[in-house]
Amino acid sequence: MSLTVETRATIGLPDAEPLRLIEETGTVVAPKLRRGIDLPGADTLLELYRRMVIARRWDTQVTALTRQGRLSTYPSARGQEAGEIGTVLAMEAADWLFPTYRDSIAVMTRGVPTEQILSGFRGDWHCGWDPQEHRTAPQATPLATQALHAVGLATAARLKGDPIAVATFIGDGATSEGDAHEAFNFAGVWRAPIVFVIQNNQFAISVPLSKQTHSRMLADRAVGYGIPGFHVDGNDVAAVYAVVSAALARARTGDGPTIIECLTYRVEPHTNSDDPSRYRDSSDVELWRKRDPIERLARYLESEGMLGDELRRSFVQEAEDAATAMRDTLNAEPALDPLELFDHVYNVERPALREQRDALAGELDENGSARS
Amino acid sequence: MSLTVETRATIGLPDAEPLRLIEETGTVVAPKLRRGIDLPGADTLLELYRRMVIARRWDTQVTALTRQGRLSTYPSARGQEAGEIGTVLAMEAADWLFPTYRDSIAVMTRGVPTEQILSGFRGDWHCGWDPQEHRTAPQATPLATQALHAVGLATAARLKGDPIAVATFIGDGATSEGDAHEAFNFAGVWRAPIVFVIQNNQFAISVPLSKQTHSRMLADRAVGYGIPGFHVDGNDVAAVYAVVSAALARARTGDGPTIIECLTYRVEPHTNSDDPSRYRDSSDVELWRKRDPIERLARYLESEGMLGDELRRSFVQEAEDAATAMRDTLNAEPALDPLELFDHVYNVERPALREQRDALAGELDENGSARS
Amino acid sequence: MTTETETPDAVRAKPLTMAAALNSAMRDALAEDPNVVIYGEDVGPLGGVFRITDGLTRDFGEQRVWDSPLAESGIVGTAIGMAMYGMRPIVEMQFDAFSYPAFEQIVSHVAKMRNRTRGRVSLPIVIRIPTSGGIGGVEHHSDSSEAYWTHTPGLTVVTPSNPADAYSMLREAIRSDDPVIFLEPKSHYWMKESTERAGEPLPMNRAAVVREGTDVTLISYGPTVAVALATADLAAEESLSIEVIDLRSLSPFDDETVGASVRRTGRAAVIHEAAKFGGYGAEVAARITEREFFHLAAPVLRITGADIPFPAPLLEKYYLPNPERILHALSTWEWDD
Amino acid sequence: MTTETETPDAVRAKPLTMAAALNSAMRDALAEDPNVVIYGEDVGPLGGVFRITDGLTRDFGEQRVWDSPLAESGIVGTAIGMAMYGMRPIVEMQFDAFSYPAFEQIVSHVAKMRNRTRGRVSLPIVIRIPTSGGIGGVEHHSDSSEAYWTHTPGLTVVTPSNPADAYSMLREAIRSDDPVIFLEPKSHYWMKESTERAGEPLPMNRAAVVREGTDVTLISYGPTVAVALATADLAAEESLSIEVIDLRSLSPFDDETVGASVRRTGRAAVIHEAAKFGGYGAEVAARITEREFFHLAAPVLRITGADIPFPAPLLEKYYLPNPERILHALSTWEWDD
Ligand SMILES: Cc1ncc(C[n+]2csc(CCOP(=O)(O)OP(=O)(O)O)c2C)c(N)n1
Ligand SMILES: Cc1ncc(C[n+]2csc(CCOP(=O)(O)OP(=O)(O)O)c2C)c(N)n1
Ligand SMILES: [Mg+2]
Ligand SMILES: [Mg+2]
Repeated sequence: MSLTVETRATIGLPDAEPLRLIEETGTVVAPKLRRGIDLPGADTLLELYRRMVIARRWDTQVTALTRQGRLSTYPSARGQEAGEIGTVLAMEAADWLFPTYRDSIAVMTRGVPTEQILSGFRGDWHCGWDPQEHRTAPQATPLATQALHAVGLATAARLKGDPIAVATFIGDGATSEGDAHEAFNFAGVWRAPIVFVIQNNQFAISVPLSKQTHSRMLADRAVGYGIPGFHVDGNDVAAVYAVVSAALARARTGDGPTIIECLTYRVEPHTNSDDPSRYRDSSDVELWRKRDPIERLARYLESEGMLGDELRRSFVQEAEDAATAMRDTLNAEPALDPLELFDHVYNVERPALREQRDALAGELDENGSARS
Repeated sequence: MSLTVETRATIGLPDAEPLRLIEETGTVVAPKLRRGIDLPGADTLLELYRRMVIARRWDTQVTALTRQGRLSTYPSARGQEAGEIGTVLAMEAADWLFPTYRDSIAVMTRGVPTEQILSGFRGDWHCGWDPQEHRTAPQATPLATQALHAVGLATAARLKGDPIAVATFIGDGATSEGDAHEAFNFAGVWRAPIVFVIQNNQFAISVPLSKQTHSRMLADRAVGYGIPGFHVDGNDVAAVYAVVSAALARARTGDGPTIIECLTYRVEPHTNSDDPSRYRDSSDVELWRKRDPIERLARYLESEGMLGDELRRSFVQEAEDAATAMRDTLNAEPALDPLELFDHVYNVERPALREQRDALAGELDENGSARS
Repeated sequence: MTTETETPDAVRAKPLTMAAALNSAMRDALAEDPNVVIYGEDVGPLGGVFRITDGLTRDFGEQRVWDSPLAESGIVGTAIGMAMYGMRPIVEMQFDAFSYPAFEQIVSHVAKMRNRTRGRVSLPIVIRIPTSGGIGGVEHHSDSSEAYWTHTPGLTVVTPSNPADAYSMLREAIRSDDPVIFLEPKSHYWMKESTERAGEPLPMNRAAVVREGTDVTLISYGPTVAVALATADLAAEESLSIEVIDLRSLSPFDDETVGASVRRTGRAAVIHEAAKFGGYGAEVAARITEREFFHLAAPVLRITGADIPFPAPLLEKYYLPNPERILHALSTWEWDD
Repeated sequence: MTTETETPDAVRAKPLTMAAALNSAMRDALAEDPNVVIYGEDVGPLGGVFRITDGLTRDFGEQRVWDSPLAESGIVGTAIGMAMYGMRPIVEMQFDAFSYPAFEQIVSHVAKMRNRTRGRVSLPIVIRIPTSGGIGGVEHHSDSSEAYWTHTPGLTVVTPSNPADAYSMLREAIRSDDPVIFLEPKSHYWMKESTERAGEPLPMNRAAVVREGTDVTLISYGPTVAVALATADLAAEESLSIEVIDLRSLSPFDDETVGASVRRTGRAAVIHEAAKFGGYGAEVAARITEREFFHLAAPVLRITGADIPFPAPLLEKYYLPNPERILHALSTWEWDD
């Protein structure tokens, strides 16, 4: 498949109807409605399914642990697995991911260990993993800021001649920030090898998309930057995977950025401290819960005879094991060293900061505080 | 005429070819190429011409005075008169204008006295006029910031039920700022009665549009906000006037915002301290000097027998008189009271600030400085 | 919270949380002045992430209280235009760190418009910011931004430490023709107390002596007032008499009240959560020293957050000033008298 | 300016303007390290509005030095990503006030990335900002933003006052693995002097005693160093011996050099252009007082801009600190010794 839009002169508006490869019923969309985009192969689809099952279980487990007070907060991505997993599996190891607070399951699927991902939500350190090792930036909280980091890194790679690409997630609400615009625009001018995946889950905390923008859809922004824009069914992991793969391939070969809007829904509260009953109908939520991306793919795989009870059970077991391991990890008290607070602010030691560190060390000694 | 785009679902991309009503040769564009937009009436065209002549002379005079050191800086709008005057004459007295540093001739055409306009460039006070009196905001320096003020004021008027509209100028370079995006987006959601006039003079100081954005044209941004966008020949004052008038009328009747890109060229240096030879070919400048908006309209008016030598001379004389008056004003030393520096920071007096004022008063008395 | 507008007296007679007091202040202002409008992220049906605007959209309608797009520069920038047209907008920044995208609009316009226009255009805008830590917030949710705003001429910066002040100060801020940065100590939102105070409430530009003492003047504001009071309690056990000042107004600074106290005690310390270097406490220390040098028996001390980014939740207790740390700092003074 | 890369020694032997010294520093860094890139508004063919990057695009190509779109948050935000991929970006903000749109990126990311990632991701970014007034700039062109940056943990903030320092400090800033806010006093760009200095250049984190004296320590930085020196000249006529310190580094602060001087003189004053309230001088005054209280014969004075927005060009002379005003301030001290 190819995303054939090459020059800005020929870029038009995306189709209003989001691209779908597999219907909700699990049947494949007719080839002529697939806009030249092929269904990913069987192995890929199975792997997408497996990873979504694991991610769902993981997310459910974290949510449960949060309710038990093990984490101070956790923004769930339940129901958004297609966008998250479809994007990450489309990436290569050398590619870079720039996630937000919402994208823990994407980071998990990138291979970052659980306790490192949840470090920030549990509260032992802001970012728990080594971004260089996993080619995965810290989960950004200040909205849309990470999109610019992503463009910068992508541009650096291009300047160095490295054939890698970058993917970044951005929420529907975050697209209203000035930084989102600047990121799209810089990416366009600099032909940055980047794919912007807009996770349009239709809410920014309590604010519905209709109060966020008057645009027909967010993918309509792309044309204003001379960038191809795509509108994808964000609950169809096959479509997400196919379009993101193609966009990443374009990026790696120097054809520049792509904006992909995944239309989905935030079925959970914004975080555990949110109260969605104040601002939306639970009937909408129920509707979208039924549009579950995992079940949709399962229906297809089953109908094609690719997924039987046994395989399904083995995936569930795998997910269960991962969840148990994670629970054990999180139930262990994190090792905390208050003095580490002073260690990473600068590369060069500052005497005045040293004084502050020593003062804290004195307090800790006085209190006989346990330090690891 | 009407700008018939009513719902965002039907908004498409603007024509690549900018709308033109009068050709460079002075002939009228054939009706079928006018996209349903009528030529303004004879009186209007003559008034547009007269005000452009006055504005050009005024601008030339200020530039000359700047060279003589009477002003610390002055950004000329020479060659951009069609966008400036076309917009301002399309406005009603109750409408509000939000100009930038580049738009002194627009402010002048709004009726603000010369010495009040030039206050900031001469350096006696940042903004010399009463914005409320002239319904004209201070000329904004921080790029794109004023577009948000304009949206806010327009929305306030809408909330109060006042049938007014707001126009704001924004440079091509300034459209890259986050604030430009936020202004477009807020205006769209809030259905603000506002017209954004993008003065695309193809340069942001030394940076050409091609390094500013990869978009086909800036008006392509509009669709991403569900706002109608227009691409207009910014050297055709008839087209600017007609489109801005229609957009303001839409705004006043509650149909929301419009983005209008005027394609023009900055024939002068950015300001008197700029050196364009470092970054552009003078042959381009010559080309655009020949596309003079005033001469274009004159050719039309003459060919229609609406403008003879005598009338032309009378306009020139009027412009000359205004320029002379302005020179006299600017040659007079401005009245400066250093203590006024402390008068306007807050409504409520602050004792500590009073101390600082008294200290300066003491210094001035000691030096016997003349104070007005 | 009733849906009726209550009189200030009624409000002040009941024990209220600070959240409810702030809500009442906005409710009363909305009822009183049709030019008051409120908008920001999630301030509508949700009532804000801290529920401070709870019920206001329901009771005053979407034309008065509404959810804006998610863009802080846009929120503040449009508020400027609204104020130019006679509105009195109250906008909310969800947390200090999320006011930073609006920094240019606040510093280059909100603060400067009146001066720029020679007093012709005032901007009666209130920018509400839930400030500081103490709630175990994840990164970016616990900043204290006061030093940025107080260094910016043209801004009025105030912060209440209790429900009664929250009500009266927010009312006054909304009535002010100058723009006000209104810092709400988020750790105190659920602090409940009678908002009844004897007499007229203190104007928002005045500091309050919230506990009298003779040996030390402890200067605090917002979330550190409670810490200062706890310190004074502890000190009393050791026969050290601490006078506690709640600044209330950070800009302007109430030199009169603070100066009078310091001249009595001869010793002063200032407490805040923000980093020490270039923090608000530097101004407090510098100006007390300038004005009262020969009354000072010892240097003005600053007990503040460390010069590091605000820590992750499980570590914030090592960062925030606490009574023990404050008393220890005071003990470093020479106490030869 | 030759198109060849010159050795630091050759550069430093010639009388250069500060503009040329800065240009040389970038030129040498570009030649030395392929990871150094420069971008910003108008820094390409125009060479920046102050021509500090003159000729660099021509000599190093558009892949190393280029014009970016006009968006400061975008410029700083992308620099973060570049630095994460091993680049050493130098970006220019055209004036202090135009760095404010980048405030969030600077404060929430540039300053915090290394700490956030437990030291795993350093950001070797230099943010060059032409700072302060004195050139008759129109509104927004004369701000002094140092107090905002120096209060932000994680940033290194330096400012040279002369061409030699401009060269050596910018070189060091570019080599630094920590992000540096590099404030260039724009009124000094055309200051010309021999950049030859005896010995090794001072590291950028050290203050310099630029004139010795015995009675008063006058602390200055960037554009006010020249004012301090002129004050010392004037004072000498009245037999007042002023020691002048050029801080060079605003964060970190060189307590050692400043403390040693103050302990000798017993009196200190600090000068800056920015507004006084919460200005950088507050930190200087507060920390000197904390550390040297019993050596101080008088309170530390601050001679600064007033607490008002920076004035229009014709009025700036009434705002900026000058030698007469400084001497007058010093005369308000009690001089009973
Ligand atoms: C600059 C900034 N402003 C405000 C916030 C507070 N905030 C956190 S999440 C959120 C809503 C974001 O919505 P969206 O972008 O749609 O992402 P989602 O949470 O739906 O994944 C808000 C307002 C923030 N993190 N950063
Ligand atoms: C926020 C901000 N950044 C930078 C500048 C410096 N600056 C002044 S004018 C200008 C170029 C603006 O170009 P454009 O928007 O096209 O307007 P024009 O000058 O062509 O009318 C720049 C970079 C500024 N005024 N504000
Ligand atoms: Mg969302
Ligand atoms: Mg331009």
